Amino acid sequence: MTAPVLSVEGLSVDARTPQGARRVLHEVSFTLDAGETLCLAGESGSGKSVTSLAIMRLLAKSSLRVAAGAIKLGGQDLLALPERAMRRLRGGDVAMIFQEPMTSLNPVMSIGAQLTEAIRIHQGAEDAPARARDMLDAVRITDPARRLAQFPHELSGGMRQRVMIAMALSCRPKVLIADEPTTALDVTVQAQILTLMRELKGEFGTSILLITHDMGVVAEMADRVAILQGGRIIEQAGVVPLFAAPREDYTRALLAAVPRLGARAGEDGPPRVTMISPPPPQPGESPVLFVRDLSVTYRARGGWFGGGSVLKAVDNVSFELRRGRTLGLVGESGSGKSTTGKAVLGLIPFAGEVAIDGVPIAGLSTREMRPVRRKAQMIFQDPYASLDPRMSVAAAIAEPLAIHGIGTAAERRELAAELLRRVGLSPDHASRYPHEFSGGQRQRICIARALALEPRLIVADESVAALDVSVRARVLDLMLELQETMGLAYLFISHDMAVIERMCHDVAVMRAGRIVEAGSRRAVFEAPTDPYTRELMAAVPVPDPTFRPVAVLTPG
Amino acid sequence: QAQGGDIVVTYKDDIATLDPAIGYDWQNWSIIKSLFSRLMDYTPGTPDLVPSLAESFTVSPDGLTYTFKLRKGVKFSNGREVVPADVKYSIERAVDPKTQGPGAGFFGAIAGFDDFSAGKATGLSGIETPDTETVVFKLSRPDATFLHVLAINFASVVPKEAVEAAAGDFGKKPVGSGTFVLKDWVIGQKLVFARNPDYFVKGVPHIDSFTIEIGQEPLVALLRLQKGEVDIAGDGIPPAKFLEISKSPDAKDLIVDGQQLHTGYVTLNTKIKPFDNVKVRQALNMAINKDRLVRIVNGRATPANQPLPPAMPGYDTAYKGYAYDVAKAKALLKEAGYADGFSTVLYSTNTDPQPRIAQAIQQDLAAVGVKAEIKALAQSNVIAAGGTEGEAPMIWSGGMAWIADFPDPSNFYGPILGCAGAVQGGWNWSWYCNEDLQKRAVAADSMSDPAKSAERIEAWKKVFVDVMADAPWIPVFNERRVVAKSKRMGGEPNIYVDPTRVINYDAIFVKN
Amino acid sequence: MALLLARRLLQAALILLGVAAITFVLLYALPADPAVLLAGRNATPQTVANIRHQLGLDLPLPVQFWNYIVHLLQGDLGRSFNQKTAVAPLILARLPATLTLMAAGIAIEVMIGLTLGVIAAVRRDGAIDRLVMTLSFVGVSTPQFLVALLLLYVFAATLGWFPMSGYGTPAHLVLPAVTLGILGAGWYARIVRSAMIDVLGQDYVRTAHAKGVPAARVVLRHALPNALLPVIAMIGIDIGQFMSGAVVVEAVFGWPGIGQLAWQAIQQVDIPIIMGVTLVSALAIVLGNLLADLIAPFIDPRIRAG
Amino acid sequence: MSAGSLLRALVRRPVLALALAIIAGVFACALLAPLLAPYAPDDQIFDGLSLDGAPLPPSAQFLLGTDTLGRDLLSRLIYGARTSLLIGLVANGTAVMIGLAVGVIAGYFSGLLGGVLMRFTDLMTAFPALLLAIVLAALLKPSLWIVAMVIAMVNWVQVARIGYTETRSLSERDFILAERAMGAGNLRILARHILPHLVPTAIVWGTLGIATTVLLEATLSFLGIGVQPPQPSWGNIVFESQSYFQSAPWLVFFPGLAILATALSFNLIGDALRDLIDPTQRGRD
Ligand SMILES: Nc1ncnc2c1ncn2[C@@H]1O[C@H](COP(=O)(O)OP(=O)(O)OP(=O)(O)O)[C@@H](O)[C@H]1O
Ligand SMILES: Nc1ncnc2c1ncn2[C@@H]1O[C@H](COP(=O)(O)OP(=O)(O)OP(=O)(O)O)[C@@H](O)[C@H]1O
Ligand SMILES: [Mg+2]
Ligand SMILES: [Mg+2]
Ligand code: NI
Repeated sequence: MTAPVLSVEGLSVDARTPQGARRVLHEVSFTLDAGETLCLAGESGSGKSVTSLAIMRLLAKSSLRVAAGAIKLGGQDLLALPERAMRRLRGGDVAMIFQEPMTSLNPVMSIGAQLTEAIRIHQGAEDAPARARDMLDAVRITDPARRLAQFPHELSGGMRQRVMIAMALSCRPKVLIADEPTTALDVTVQAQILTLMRELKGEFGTSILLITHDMGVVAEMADRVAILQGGRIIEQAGVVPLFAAPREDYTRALLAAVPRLGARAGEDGPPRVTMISPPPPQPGESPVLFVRDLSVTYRARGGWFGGGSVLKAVDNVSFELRRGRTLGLVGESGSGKSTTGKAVLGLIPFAGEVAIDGVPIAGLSTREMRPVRRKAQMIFQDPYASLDPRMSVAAAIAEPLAIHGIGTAAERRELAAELLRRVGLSPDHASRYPHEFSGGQRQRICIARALALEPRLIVADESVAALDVSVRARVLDLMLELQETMGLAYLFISHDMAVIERMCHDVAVMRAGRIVEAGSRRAVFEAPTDPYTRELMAAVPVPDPTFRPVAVLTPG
Repeated sequence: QAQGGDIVVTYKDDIATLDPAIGYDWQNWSIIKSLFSRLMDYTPGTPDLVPSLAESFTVSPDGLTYTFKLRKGVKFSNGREVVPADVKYSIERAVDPKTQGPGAGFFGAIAGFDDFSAGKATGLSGIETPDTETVVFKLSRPDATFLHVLAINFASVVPKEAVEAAAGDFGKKPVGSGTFVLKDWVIGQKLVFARNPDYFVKGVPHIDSFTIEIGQEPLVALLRLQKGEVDIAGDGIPPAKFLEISKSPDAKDLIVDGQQLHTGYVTLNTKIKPFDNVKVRQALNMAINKDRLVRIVNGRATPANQPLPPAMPGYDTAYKGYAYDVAKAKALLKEAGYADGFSTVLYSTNTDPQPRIAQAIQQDLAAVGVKAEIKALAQSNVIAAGGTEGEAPMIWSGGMAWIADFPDPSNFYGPILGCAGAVQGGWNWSWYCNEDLQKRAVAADSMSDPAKSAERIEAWKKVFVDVMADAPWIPVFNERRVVAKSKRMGGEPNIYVDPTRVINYDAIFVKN
Repeated sequence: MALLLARRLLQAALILLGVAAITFVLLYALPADPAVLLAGRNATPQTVANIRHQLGLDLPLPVQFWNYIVHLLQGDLGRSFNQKTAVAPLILARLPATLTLMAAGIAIEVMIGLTLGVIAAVRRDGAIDRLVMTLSFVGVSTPQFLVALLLLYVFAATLGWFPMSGYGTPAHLVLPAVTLGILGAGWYARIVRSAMIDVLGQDYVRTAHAKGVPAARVVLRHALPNALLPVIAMIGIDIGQFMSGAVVVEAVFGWPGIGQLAWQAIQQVDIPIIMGVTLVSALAIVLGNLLADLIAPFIDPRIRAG
Repeated sequence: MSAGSLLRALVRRPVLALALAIIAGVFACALLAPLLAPYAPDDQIFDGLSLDGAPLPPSAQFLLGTDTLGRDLLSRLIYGARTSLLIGLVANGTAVMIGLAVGVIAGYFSGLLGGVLMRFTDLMTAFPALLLAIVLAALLKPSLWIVAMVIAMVNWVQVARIGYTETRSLSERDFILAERAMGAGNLRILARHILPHLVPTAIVWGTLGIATTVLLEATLSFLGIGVQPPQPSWGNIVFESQSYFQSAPWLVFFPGLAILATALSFNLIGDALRDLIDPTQRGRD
């Protein structure tokens, strides 16, 4: 075996806090060999990004500091280099791609300017524009000559990430660090980008340090894996052995929590998590949610005199949802899932027919809506954003009761404590504020709040997307349990096919505001008829390294 | 006296207009004097009337007909000769309501005035031009001040064709037959005046040109004057600089100090309680420490005890007025039923030093138990308050005070103490109207026979002394005008503080 | 784009109309009667009435306003009560002076403010940053008239480096422009700093660093253009500040601009001039905002598309 | 963040500590003026003027000298602190209240009402502020309260803009949507969930604005339309004496310094408060 291209030895990083230094990386060591892909995996906050930034020497000077260790690139210790020399290496020998393609490109510089800049700096080449065009070609961007003159906002997310890759590879770096390069992208686009990276690795002979929290991506991309937890590398192994026989409990838990698409193949509905038997469907009962020909149009805001363009975000959507059942709404970003969710609760103006528990809500005033609101609640994607940061947890949970004037203050407090217990939190937490909780706990608080009015319908919009896999599994189980005990109906919005598979009885696939395919989950997942649904299913990474898809490349 | 020289004069505010029928502030007053000529004028530095555009004149024994012979060969700066019709035109223009001139009222004695100003006639029937060198004025009543009236700016002679050519902008494009001609006017910056080579008196004026620079803070102007960049600081010496300059070694060369026809006074509104009570008014007259006020203006004034300034004919040197006496003032107030004093409001303009003087007055009033709240407002607002019945109990007149239009005591009575001024929008801010005195004033003004001049002055003297018995004013002081000029400027003080024209551009000169 | 421009122009016109209406109502509620002031001390009530009639002051207020607007649309700002001449030429004659002053002041504030703001942002939380920020606060906390008087006293009266007052040469411009610039520079330094700090924390700046772009180039080429947007949005507000500052500064330095004109007019209740100056200032502010809207697309391609 | 830790954080920076001390001093002057001032503020002391009427320079008898009416400058400055602070607090408090009300209503009800309010705010932005103040001050015969109201009328615009933007972004936040999903009415959302979030903004503008207000009062006084004499305010003290900056520099220097120091201190504190209680800096971790 040849010497490693990159080796990190005993890297420790301290964060400066008002309370003094706090160590966020503890003696992290690993090596990256030529032509190898090493995945750095771990949950949020485990230190993945800090590691990668430390290698690039781009840690925020004011708050983070390397305390000990060495980072060797081809025998040179990067940490000892003067800034000037380090700058020559950056983008030349080590290049980096970041998580957010939307914000990682300079909005006021053309694609061409940004691409050629890297080439000029490191190679001073006169033919930079030509090389830039070649690079765009290499990352499969159509019509590269035109793209060079365009600006980032004129490109889609996937195209931007391709540009980032082109930029990173333009100087043929020995090492490419990719920090969650596909997390912000739709699954279909993610699949394309991952494939592209695999191909380019061969073409350019680059070693890749890939950072991700998605074990599916790990399985698909990695040669070797290093698992980070709390700033320490707890396990390092080849990808196949790691998935087959994880050594550490934590790794095992991580792997177990990953929802696998197809895990529930051949079964109807979600798994049972309690002893309670599902309520028998009552024939005459009206659906909890009835939607027919729902359309929502957004009007782009334009000055004083109206104007502006009109966007049909939801287009003639119809479905119904019965007691104790879950309808999954899937689709790529911007397909109108959230808009549908808000419209059925009457939170935005819509056209068409919506009835909650038999009551048509079109045209109701705030006052008239109030009784309906008791029956239908919503849980949002970001548990932090949906809690008023200035309200204690108890107050937040009691808020819906207060709004509807239910009970005395003391009774409400009691009920809030009860609800906290119900979602698995200690009632002692009641007087704390949202920022004192972790993401998973916050989402539980949101659920408790949604339950306070004992609703019949809950719209859950990407309710677990922001959570780490292990936490996510627990929250999903909680939701299932509540469904079984209370007979709740969920409208479950997600772009994550595996989660949908686990949660839903029925599924509707949305694309550009329309439902392209709907039916029982089993029917849709096991025998998709719409080509888009099929593409969606195929794009989901499988958390199994022995099963690597042979992707069909579709140019961006 | 030396001839030649170009001098620089500064002012803070814009020159509003140079139209003699309209211009009526102390800034353009002296400039208009020099741009135009009138039938009558004054010997520089004195209140003595002399014929100017007129070669000679006669007055009929009944005082109702004035006949003037024009000087021959006088030319407007546009080259045309001045003829009697120009005189008639100019005065009719000043009276014509369409002109919106502020001086129309001065010509009230000319026959046909009422019809013309009411729009019932197209001209003044009382002005006749029988031939190419004669102008005859027919008056509807005797007016002892009529010759003065013909010397004020509103009587300046202008060429009709130039007025019409300017199409309403004559004030910016003046054409006259005075000592100077307007050469250049850069709006907001400067005006350049050059001597009129064709002026009908040889050797007048003395300087070749003067440039008026606008927008100069008085303080800055003074600093520049000390450096020799400016020759006359038109706005005078601000209080802040006065002591410094007057004590400096070259004060003698820089400062000219002259009497002006001006009195600073406090009006006591006779229509507002408790000033309707003469005892209260008299008491307040005794409450003011005028010596201290004079000190606050750095001694640039002399305490006053009557409306007329000392330089004005009719000033009564024997009259002693109300002496400063706090005890007596309190006693009088007690007599009037205000033993505990009262609260009132004292208006003043808001430019230094007026608010300070008002505050000093306020302190003196407090000493006799009168609590006066001060309202220091923009001048226009004070004038508005004064002219509104029942609005302003007391007004300190500083900054807006009466400066005589012409050196005759009648000018100090009608608008500011007479019944005619005690109307909405009038200038009689005491709202004082004594019918008896009013009759005596009219009678005095009818004594137009020059022979009776002394008798007339005596009559006026008594009127003003009797006014003081009613005490509608507190005369405070007679301010001297202090002008700062550069060392090279020559001439007696009285041509820098000319009683009839402030700065006499015709008479000042540059020393060699 | 053309449509956007047309809409913005219409908006601007409506704002100007609103400003005109408010000023009009305010001014005609003033206690001072211009006719009385014009008529002078010897005037008979008849004369005052005549003048009031001729100025149209005896008409009902809405009629007066209507007349005013009609004339305004013909570019006629009316005639000055006091100077007895058309207002428009008076303002036009003084406008170059104010514009020169404003241009110089803006140049100074932008130069100083931009430089200091960028330096402070780059050296964030360091000694230089503290110093710059404290200085900028001193700048915005010092009363303008005090700065004016101080500069006048030190550099003109005592040292004699600059003329004390007047207009014409570049030397005359220095002190008033600096007076105006100091205040603005303080604001700009703060705005630029916070915008820069914001931008420097953006992902694309990190991308640039990761490409190996030299630090100076990252700041000037990558970060600065992005930080300029909020600065440009300030133009309109800035012009408003200048118009207010001009009243004080022009008075102290004898600068023959419209600030001085306005001040004189206020003293004399010369309503047409006050109206005119207010409208011209409002126009300047509105144009400034318009300018900001027009410049922004050149800097930010995202707006260009919209 | 507790008040105590806030105070500690403020005090850690020496410049801020100084600013706090200055403000405390100014407040002390305002509250205890009768105790602190050696003379009555409007007492025109006979010995306070030289024989030819000039103000006296600082001396043992008059620590900061006398003004042009022979009044003790120190006493006037101490009493002036009262006026200036009062105007600062009242004018600015009013401005912040009006501004927030307009901004919040316009931001929350983005329909016709909001549109109209914001257009009105636009209009006021286009109005040259000082000119407006001057016209208003001329219109309403000046007194302390009128001056305060005039300043409020001019200063609320900026607060309204900030309040508007913040309310807009708050209204788009999920927890507001959540409130609506729960059935909360507008009033409740405004009062319980929007306004509390604007408190930091109000505090920051409350302090930053005092600086502007003190300056504006001084400028109005400089133009002669501020607080009426003989009531001293720092602005009108400078105004009365501005032309003496050469012959009696102390008359301009000391009040100028008072204005500068106070404005600077309020600015520094407001800025530090903004850093410390800016909602974007909070929570999340
Ligand atoms: N600039 C910083 N200042 C202080 N602490 C920091 C800073 N950046 C990161 N940290 C801390 O370092 C730890 C590791 O953060 P890091 O960003 O590397 O996590 P991560 O594994 O990339 O998580 P994620 O999956 O959410 O991106 C966290 O506890 C975080 O709070
Ligand atoms: N408030 C809004 N104003 C205008 N357009 C909007 C608004 N909200 C959403 N849209 C547009 O409506 C379309 C549907 O958006 P929606 O948020 O429903 O998508 P989504 O399926 O929830 O996507 P994601 O998975 O990214 O959450 C998108 O094109 C979006 O840009
Ligand atoms: Mg990360
Ligand atoms: Mg969504
Ligand atoms: Ni007309």
